[in-house]
Amino acid sequence: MINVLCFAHLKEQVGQEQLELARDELTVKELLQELHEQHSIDTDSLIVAVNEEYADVDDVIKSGDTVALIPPVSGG
Amino acid sequence: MINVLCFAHLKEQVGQEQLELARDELTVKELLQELHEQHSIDTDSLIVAVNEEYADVDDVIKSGDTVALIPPVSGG
Amino acid sequence: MERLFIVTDQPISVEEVTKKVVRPEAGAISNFIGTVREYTHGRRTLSLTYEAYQSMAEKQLKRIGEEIKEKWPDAKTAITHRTGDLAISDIAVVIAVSTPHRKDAFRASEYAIERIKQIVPIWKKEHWEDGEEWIGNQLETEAYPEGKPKGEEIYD
Amino acid sequence: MERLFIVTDQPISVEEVTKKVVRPEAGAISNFIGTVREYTHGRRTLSLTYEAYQSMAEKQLKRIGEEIKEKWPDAKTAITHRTGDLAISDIAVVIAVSTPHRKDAFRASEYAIERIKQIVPIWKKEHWEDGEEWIGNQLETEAYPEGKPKGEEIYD
Repeated sequence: MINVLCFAHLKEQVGQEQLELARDELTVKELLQELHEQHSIDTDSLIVAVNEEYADVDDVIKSGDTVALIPPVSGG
Repeated sequence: MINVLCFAHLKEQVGQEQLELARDELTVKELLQELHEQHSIDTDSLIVAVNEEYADVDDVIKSGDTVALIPPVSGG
Repeated sequence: MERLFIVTDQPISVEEVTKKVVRPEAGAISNFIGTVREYTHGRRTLSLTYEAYQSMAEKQLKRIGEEIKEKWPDAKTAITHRTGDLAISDIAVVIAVSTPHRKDAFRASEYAIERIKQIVPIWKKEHWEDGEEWIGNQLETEAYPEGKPKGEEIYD
Repeated sequence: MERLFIVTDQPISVEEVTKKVVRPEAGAISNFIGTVREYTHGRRTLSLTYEAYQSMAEKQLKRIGEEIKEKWPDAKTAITHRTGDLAISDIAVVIAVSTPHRKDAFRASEYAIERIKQIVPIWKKEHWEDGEEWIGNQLETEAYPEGKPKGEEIYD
């Protein structure tokens, strides 16, 4: 099981802070495809963080990892 | 009578905060010459302020004006 | 251990953040303080809401401090960013950088705010008279600077 | 009427100076804080004494604020400089400039401290382990920048 954290407009769009994916292992790219298909999330401008570090498209996510969907930031 | 304010090392050198010159009118240049002769003040790097504004060498100082000798500043 | 990089929902004290970087070796401190501006491009903002991925945001702030240390080895940096609902003129972020000499302090402080807007997972929602919206990518540029994945380019 | 340009023998509060420039039109504040540094060119400073021609110094600080207003019309500036005896790490000067956007705030704040070192009649006496001296012309340049008479050149 992989937990995916949502922030900002994504949280509002998805309607919850967290999504659960019943998968043991997948790449960042596969994760985004799945989110797009299952939750209609526009993944075009998203960046993925795995365990609080920005991840590459080919990085592998495993069950138990903390994944976060990061829309373009606007702090400061 | 013209009062001349001294600051920083000048105040210590002259031994007082204020000098009095028994003059009714003179230029900045003349003032500096007089200070050099009478009080051994090194006027090379001094700037003169008259009534709290930096003055030019040919500006005329009159009795009642507030004159200040400004060594290179070092605030900040 | 003093915490130099903080994301908090409490009001920020400029004095408190500044004190963290005061030290005998430093002669200069440059603060940057971000406050909520009322008008942007002629549109009136009523209030802002900041949301953060707090644990990661604090890590990223710390990273910025490390980047500054690499570029300006004599610098010490402290940053606090606020989250939650903010009114006009409220303080959103305080950066403090101390250095021996002043030029480095200015440069490093400016570097810090630029980097915050690039790599720290904090989002701003603007509330206007006629609506509200989450703001993304304030830099108004498509390409992401280094140190952060490239967004769509990377995942295409 | 709030006093924006002050020379005082009392400790300076960063918060207090900063508050003077907070306003709805501003989104950015850049502070510069000058603190007493312990070592300069390897020589240990024990303490400093600042002396000012107070009335004229406040006028000159105000003038710097006006210069900033000319260069950055949307800026608001406040400056407080301290006089008297200061220990290591004590605050000698606090500058606060607020602007709508951050770049101007940094530029104007840096401009202010450069100008203070040029045209404001305040002098620093350094106290070392083996002596003391009034410091002149920290910029270590012979020629004086514009806005101030040219020193020896003018009077030769």
